[in-house]
Amino acid sequence: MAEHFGLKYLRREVLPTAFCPGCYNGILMNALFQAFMELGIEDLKRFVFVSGIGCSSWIPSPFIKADSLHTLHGRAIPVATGVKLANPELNVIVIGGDGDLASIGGNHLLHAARRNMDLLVIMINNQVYGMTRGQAAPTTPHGMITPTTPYGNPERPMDVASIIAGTNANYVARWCISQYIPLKNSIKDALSRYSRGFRFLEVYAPCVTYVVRREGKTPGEKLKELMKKCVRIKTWREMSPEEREKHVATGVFKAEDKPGFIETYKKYIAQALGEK
Amino acid sequence: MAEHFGLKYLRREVLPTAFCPGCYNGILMNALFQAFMELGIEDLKRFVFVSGIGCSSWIPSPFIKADSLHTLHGRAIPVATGVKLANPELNVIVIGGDGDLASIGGNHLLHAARRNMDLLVIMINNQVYGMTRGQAAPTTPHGMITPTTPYGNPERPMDVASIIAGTNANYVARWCISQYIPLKNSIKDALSRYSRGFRFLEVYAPCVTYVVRREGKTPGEKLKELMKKCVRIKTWREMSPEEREKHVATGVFKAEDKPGFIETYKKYIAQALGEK
Amino acid sequence: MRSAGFLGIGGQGIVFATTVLGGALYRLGYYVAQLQNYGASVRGGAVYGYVVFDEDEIVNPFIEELEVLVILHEQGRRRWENIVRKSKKIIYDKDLVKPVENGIPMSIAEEADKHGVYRALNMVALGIASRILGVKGIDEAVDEVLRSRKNYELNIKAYEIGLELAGRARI
Amino acid sequence: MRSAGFLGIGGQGIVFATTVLGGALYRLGYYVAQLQNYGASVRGGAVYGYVVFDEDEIVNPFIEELEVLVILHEQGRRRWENIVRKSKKIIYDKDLVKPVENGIPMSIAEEADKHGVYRALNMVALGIASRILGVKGIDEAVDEVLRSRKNYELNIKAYEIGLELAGRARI
Amino acid sequence: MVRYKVFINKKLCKGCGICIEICPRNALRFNGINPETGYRNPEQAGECIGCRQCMWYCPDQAIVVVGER
Amino acid sequence: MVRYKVFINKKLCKGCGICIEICPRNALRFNGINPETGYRNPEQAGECIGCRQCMWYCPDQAIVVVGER
Amino acid sequence: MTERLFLSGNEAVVYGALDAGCRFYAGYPITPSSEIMHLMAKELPRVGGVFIQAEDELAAINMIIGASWAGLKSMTATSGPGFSLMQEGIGYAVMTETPLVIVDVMRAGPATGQATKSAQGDLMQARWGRHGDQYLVVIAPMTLQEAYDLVIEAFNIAEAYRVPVVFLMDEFIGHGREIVVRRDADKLVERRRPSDHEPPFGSKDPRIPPPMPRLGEGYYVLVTGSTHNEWGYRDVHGFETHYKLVTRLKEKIWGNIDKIFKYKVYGDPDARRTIVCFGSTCRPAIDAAKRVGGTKVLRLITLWPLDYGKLAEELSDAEKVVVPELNLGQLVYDVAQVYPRNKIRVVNKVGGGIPIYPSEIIKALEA
Amino acid sequence: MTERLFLSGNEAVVYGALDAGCRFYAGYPITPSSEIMHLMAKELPRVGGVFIQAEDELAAINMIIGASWAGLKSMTATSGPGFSLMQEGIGYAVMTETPLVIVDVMRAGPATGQATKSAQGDLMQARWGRHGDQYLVVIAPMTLQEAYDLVIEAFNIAEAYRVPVVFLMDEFIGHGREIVVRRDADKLVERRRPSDHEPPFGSKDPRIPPPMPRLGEGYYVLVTGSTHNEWGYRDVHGFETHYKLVTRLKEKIWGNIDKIFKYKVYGDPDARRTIVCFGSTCRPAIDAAKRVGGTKVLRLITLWPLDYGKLAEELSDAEKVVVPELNLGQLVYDVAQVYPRNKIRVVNKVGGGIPIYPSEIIKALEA
Ligand SMILES: Cc1ncc(C[n+]2csc(CCOP(=O)(O)OP(=O)(O)O)c2C)c(N)n1
Ligand SMILES: Cc1ncc(C[n+]2csc(CCOP(=O)(O)OP(=O)(O)O)c2C)c(N)n1
Ligand code: SF4
Ligand code: SF4
Ligand code: SF4
Ligand code: SF4
Ligand code: SF4
Ligand code: SF4
Ligand SMILES: [Mg+2]
Ligand SMILES: [Mg+2]
Repeated sequence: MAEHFGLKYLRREVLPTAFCPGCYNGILMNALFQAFMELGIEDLKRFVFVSGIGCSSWIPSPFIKADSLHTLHGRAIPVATGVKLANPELNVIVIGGDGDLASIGGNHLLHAARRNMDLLVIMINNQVYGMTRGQAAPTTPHGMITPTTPYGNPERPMDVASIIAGTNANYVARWCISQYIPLKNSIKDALSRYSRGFRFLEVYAPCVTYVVRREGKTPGEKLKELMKKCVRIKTWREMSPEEREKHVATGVFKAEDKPGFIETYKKYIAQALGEK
Repeated sequence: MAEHFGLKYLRREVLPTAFCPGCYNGILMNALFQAFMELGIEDLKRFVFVSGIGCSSWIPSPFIKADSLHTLHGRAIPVATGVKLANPELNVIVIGGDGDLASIGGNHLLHAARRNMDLLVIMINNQVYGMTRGQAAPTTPHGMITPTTPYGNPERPMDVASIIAGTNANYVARWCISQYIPLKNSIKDALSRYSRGFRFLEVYAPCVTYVVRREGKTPGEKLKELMKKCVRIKTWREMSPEEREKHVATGVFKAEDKPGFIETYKKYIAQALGEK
Repeated sequence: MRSAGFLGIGGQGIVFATTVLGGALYRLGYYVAQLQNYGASVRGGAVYGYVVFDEDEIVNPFIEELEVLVILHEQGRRRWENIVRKSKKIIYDKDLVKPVENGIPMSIAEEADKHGVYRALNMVALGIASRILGVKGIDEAVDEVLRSRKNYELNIKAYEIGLELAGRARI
Repeated sequence: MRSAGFLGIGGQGIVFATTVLGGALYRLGYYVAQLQNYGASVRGGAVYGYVVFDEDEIVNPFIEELEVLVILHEQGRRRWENIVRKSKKIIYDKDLVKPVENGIPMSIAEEADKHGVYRALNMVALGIASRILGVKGIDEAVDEVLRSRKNYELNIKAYEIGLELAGRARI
Repeated sequence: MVRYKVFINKKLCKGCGICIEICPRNALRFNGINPETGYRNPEQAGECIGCRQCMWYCPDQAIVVVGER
Repeated sequence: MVRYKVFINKKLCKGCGICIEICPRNALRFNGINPETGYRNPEQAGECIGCRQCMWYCPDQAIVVVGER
Repeated sequence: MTERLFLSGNEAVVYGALDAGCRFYAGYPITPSSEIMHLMAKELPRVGGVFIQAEDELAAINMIIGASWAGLKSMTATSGPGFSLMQEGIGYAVMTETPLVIVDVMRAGPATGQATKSAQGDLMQARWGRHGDQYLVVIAPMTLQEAYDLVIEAFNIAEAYRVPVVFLMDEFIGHGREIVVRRDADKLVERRRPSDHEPPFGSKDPRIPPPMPRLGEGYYVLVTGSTHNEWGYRDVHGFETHYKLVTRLKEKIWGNIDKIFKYKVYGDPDARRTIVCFGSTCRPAIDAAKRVGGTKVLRLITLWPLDYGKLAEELSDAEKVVVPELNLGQLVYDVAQVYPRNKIRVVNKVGGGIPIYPSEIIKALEA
Repeated sequence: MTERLFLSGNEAVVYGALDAGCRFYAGYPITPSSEIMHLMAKELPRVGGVFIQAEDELAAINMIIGASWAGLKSMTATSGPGFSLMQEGIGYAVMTETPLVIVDVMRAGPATGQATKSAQGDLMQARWGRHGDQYLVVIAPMTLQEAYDLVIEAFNIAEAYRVPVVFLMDEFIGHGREIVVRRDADKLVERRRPSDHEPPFGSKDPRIPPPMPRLGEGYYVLVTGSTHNEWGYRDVHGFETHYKLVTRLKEKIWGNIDKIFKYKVYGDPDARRTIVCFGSTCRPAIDAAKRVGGTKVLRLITLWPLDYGKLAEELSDAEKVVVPELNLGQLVYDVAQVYPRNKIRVVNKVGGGIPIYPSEIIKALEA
């Protein structure tokens, strides 16, 4: 029987994944694997995945068949930085949640982006802390009710992609999980055309258990809704403020190919120590 | 004999300050005190100053005659948040260094700004870690030599004011220490016209000991140089990239008067619990 | 000190069943202690929950044998073998659990499905446990607890099916 | 085991003087241990630095009395009173330090200013200490150390003034 | 003309229904509970145009769409 | 006409020289070392136009400029 | 007011805290403590208190420090990984004499370990997790009623001695449910405000905690984590200031050990076989003692400061001592201070959320 | 290569680390450890290593963890406040068996305390600062030569046992200068790579550390701080997996105590008066013993794991024991494990950067 293109990148013995039925994390996995496949990557021997703690952090660990470091909550980026600096030959990819990367790990995200550290970071914005049962995340919509915002979320969500685009990061994009093809292509870009410096992908994918089902929707219904709700940045910019509130701006926020941290660091050392 | 307008806001018994001769921190103090004076603030009984660790963090502690919390390195903002939430009647001002607020404390800065927390935060960008003897800070210019960047700083500096302006913060400005009058006026604004939500002032004031003197300049010479180097945002935007590198964009990045966190939080609770 | 508990996997509502039982006994004035063991429950894994109750204060709720134990899934049985071995009245779902020595096999899930209360399988299990425990006033107390929660109709129906199943089996 | 040290305040270069002395003794082949006590030195506060040296390994560099101690500032003296009390040959700046029992008053800062080496006051102090210690070859060793550092001309001049001052005082 | 067949990996499928809801042709439907996993699995029940939406959006790598001539 | 006098608080002054360098009129100059603090202090040595630059930019609150008629 | 409730331990702690007067909570979600946060989010606004979800645990601990200085009784709750992140902040609270209650609902570590499984592995960390010489108070409840009662006690100690109190629970207590009687607290301690010219960071008798100013009332208080004198002025050089401060901070706690240190004896008080234990593990221990008889159970309520004298006394004629712990051996270090190591039998178990059963303790008693 | 140098302790540590093969450093400035960072920034690129200044200590510790897995011997240095922030990361390194060296140049705490003043207040924290049951190695040099020699030893232990090693210095050692002989290391331990089918997180004999894969070489290694089996697969439910893992991690260290634990006796080995000490404090202790005679100095090099049996043996016929520490009493808890508390004399001093002098120890010896 024909085999799913993703299976060769997975540890079959631990499938199915531990995610809830319908959890969109699995769709991201498809897009990622399809990107690998289309780039002709046969196996992931030279890839290292680093993740923190949270549902999304379980994507690489243990499911993806590659070296993976499942680190502490919020600390994936520094660990990944250490890996990359110690062996710049490796492709280092961070996958994590909005809580992990933007709340407790926000400082590392900001500074890795500022340094233009040679990493690809994929952040699943599922609007909540999935693993700990749906508390508010920095991405939770204003007014939303969660276990920690029983009277409605008084905070405003963080536009993570925009903030990172405001740093020295090379490549920043946001896609909705419903935008499979552009998401997949963007991953390809971030691994090929833009293969150095800091690359950040925000993947908008509401938690099926703590957001979608709480809204009384099925994962499929929500996916179809998202196909309308998520629009390209340009379209979004042309909308009225009220319309904007109801939509998610997606697309590539920034695409540059400046030297990353490692090149710059090496350049300075070579200059000073007289090596060429 | 006539008395300096600042003295009434100071604890005389600990003067002169512990700063190096010529340290620009003292100029910020003048601007701050003049703002208080012009706002008719007689004493600082209802003010609470919160700072972290670093030279700039010593400004309030012990010099300013007010309640002050000299906290841990990087943690001034959460402590200030606790103070403000526990007693919203108090005026809570955070003063700290670029290392303190933007490096180790970067996450708190980001999230307090996102929450539009009702605080005024003044960050001294002196381009280095002054207190620990001049190591690179996130604001250190690219290529600069410091004890931790002996071959030149491979990182690019962080444009802190711009990043904070990209959040939900109400008021964001950057001034150079050489721009005394607009700096003072901006402090006044941040305490009067814009008295709620998150207000952020970046004060560009190179460390006299580890930046200015290392350049072979006196504090006075550097001040005069800064008067030329620091230009208004609009002027800066009109410059060529090379010219921009040589200048600092100053001015008000953002000035809004949205309800701050506290108002919003209370509103949601009142709505839910049926109080009006 | 008396006790009853449930073994199953994440998603079966074991903890809820335990909590309702505990709540009911509390309403009846007993001293009750409830404990459960689970993982990230939405995502599977063995789940175990039980209550101990008494007319006196409970010295120690950490016990190795239960008076009544309802097993809804093989994973639960496997992980808590020692509890299963030592417990007294054991009822297990004969389709989902391997045969248990001295245990009473029943078609719990199947019956639940048949009666359209599969989603409240845990309440069927609760009904069974309840009937076997035979505590005076328990049904009313359970009813009261369930009324304060979501899906009362479904749950109480499932509970009653459980009562009946246990009754039929005359345990 | 022999020893010499300096007391002063931040900005006077006490640590540097100590390090040069230590470095010179190291070059002469001694076992040397150097310790200092300071705050955030650019910003004032008492500073204390000393070296101990010997032909054998140094068991313990934490000592309470120094053979030679040069005091350049009252703040230093006050904070390290117990060291001052126990030390043997004490030279102090008579303008900047209150009279020290059994100490030898000298116009160190004034002389430094007079000779235009005020900025290298610490080297004057080093010269004094050096001369009193009277270790063979120390001047050459100090010279060597200073050559490897910034401001050699100024420093060596100041050092020599110190040597001379101490010589004049015939301590 | 190409004819498309949809294969469901019953070991991996968690019965979330996404594939069924997303299929532009309503080519899939549920097929009772899989006793091994306790989940309902979909099966092909109509004409498939090979758009691969179901495959992409199946979060459990449980779908393969194969075209045959 | 107003005449301006500049007062230096010698206890606070750290001799950084900012006031001297910043004064648009070169109205200030150094005045030897203050034995109490070890710092050189400035003094008024020329006409002052009362612009207050020295006062604002003195980091040690050591300057007061007073206008007299 | 007396109410008989069926609560989880996490819920009991919340009601205890509220009844103790807690009016500020900042925290970050973490299993198995999150329910404390959830209920606080709901209940605090109802009593005029304030709740905030922090961006991480570093923020949480520092927020409650700020709130405490602004005058509110403040609390946070967490579990191992978050507790580790809070250590620096807790040390600051010790140094600045900030009353706080920090609930640590212990789970199996190290690192992420098993997040939903009970353990008692943070005992030593609760005492020693911070740098420098610092002393605070550690208390552990054994039942869910105590989760309620003792958290009130924790607030009282925090306020009375101006010290952070670590409330050491475990997952069994946090997630277990039991009958809890909620009642008007006997006595709530309120922090003392300074009168004129009373220094906020010193007192002649080191055992008397200094009064605590409230921000915004004109005390012009200087709070600093640097070494400071009794008025809060920094002194980063002087030996005397430092030594006086740190010994006072120690003495403030250890000098009041007769008031702070609490333990209880169960079983046969004259027996020569003794079980020493803390937290939820005491319950199977008491059960075991009851079953086999001739056994005394020494149950520590206060885990720090620990009165080694009392412990020695209680164990003075013990012939055998059993120390059961849901960890690899931590309390045993205390027992070994006063009792020969080789006569101690340990029962260590951790992982999978499996408790120590009475049978295992009995086996050790009879070994 | 043998070089006789005049170095500060912070410099000696750097050269020791480089000679041990350290090729990665991440850190954040903090007094009194910053010079280690400065010199690393300069020297590492010269030997093909990598240096990075992290945004904070949380990042620093986690960066070196990543670098260690990528195959480089890695180190960081910090002082109290930074050390407190690193605790969670250190626990992760213990759990994932990541070789690291963490230098803690101790200063006077708690909190910010006195940043430039020496202390020995982080001893207990070095052992117990993290949540859960975790065991690592703690070593303390006494001279600056040892700052060089023992940091090499620290790397060797880290690599041999796949464990983070805390190198506990103090400001006196960090900022002091002394003659240091730099020489070719006798023996450098290099981590063992797994052969086919060798599990990276388990071994039959728990005392044998498992081999460590290097990232990027096709091992498909699963590193996790959650409970995991010998192949790295997470098991957040099972008792057996957890218990086996944590007891192995403990046994890996404590079961090799005969190889890891080191101490030295100075003075009169047969004397019945004994001084027990560690770190820089040993030097005045040895001096004191020399001056008064009839005194044995028991100087601990390894502070964790601590061989209580050996300690007991060495103190078995002691009539008096003196424990001098630059803190309020931490090592004394160890001595009290094996020697009656009431016969121990303590000399505690901290603050102002004032050392314990021989005279003070002599006073205690003769009291
Ligand atoms: C230091 C620390 N604090 C808190 C936790 C508990 N925790 C585990 S996962 C998580 C949040 C996960 O949310 P997110 O990163 O958004 O991932 P998701 O599950 O939503 O994919 C939290 C708070 C932890 N493990 N460590
Ligand atoms: C947790 C922690 N890490 C490091 C330090 C050491 N430290 C003290 S001040 C400082 C940097 C100060 O720089 P900045 O905040 O820019 O203030 P400045 O002195 O430049 O005004 C550092 C790293 C500390 N006190 N605590
Ligand atoms: S809780 Fe949400 S994010 Fe986590 S596995 Fe379930 S659906 Fe996915
Ligand atoms: S080191 Fe720099 S910032 Fe600090 S007091 Fe001196 S001049 Fe000011
Ligand atoms: S989308 Fe996949 S997992 Fe969901 S029902 Fe279809 S085949 Fe099953
Ligand atoms: S490939 Fe397209 S048409 Fe065919 S079943 Fe899948 S979604 Fe439907
Ligand atoms: S007020 Fe202006 S003119 Fe007068 S002295 Fe000051 S700077 Fe010069
Ligand atoms: S600016 Fe102020 S401190 Fe500087 S020299 Fe002038 S008066 Fe003195
Ligand atoms: Mg999330
Ligand atoms: Mg700075």
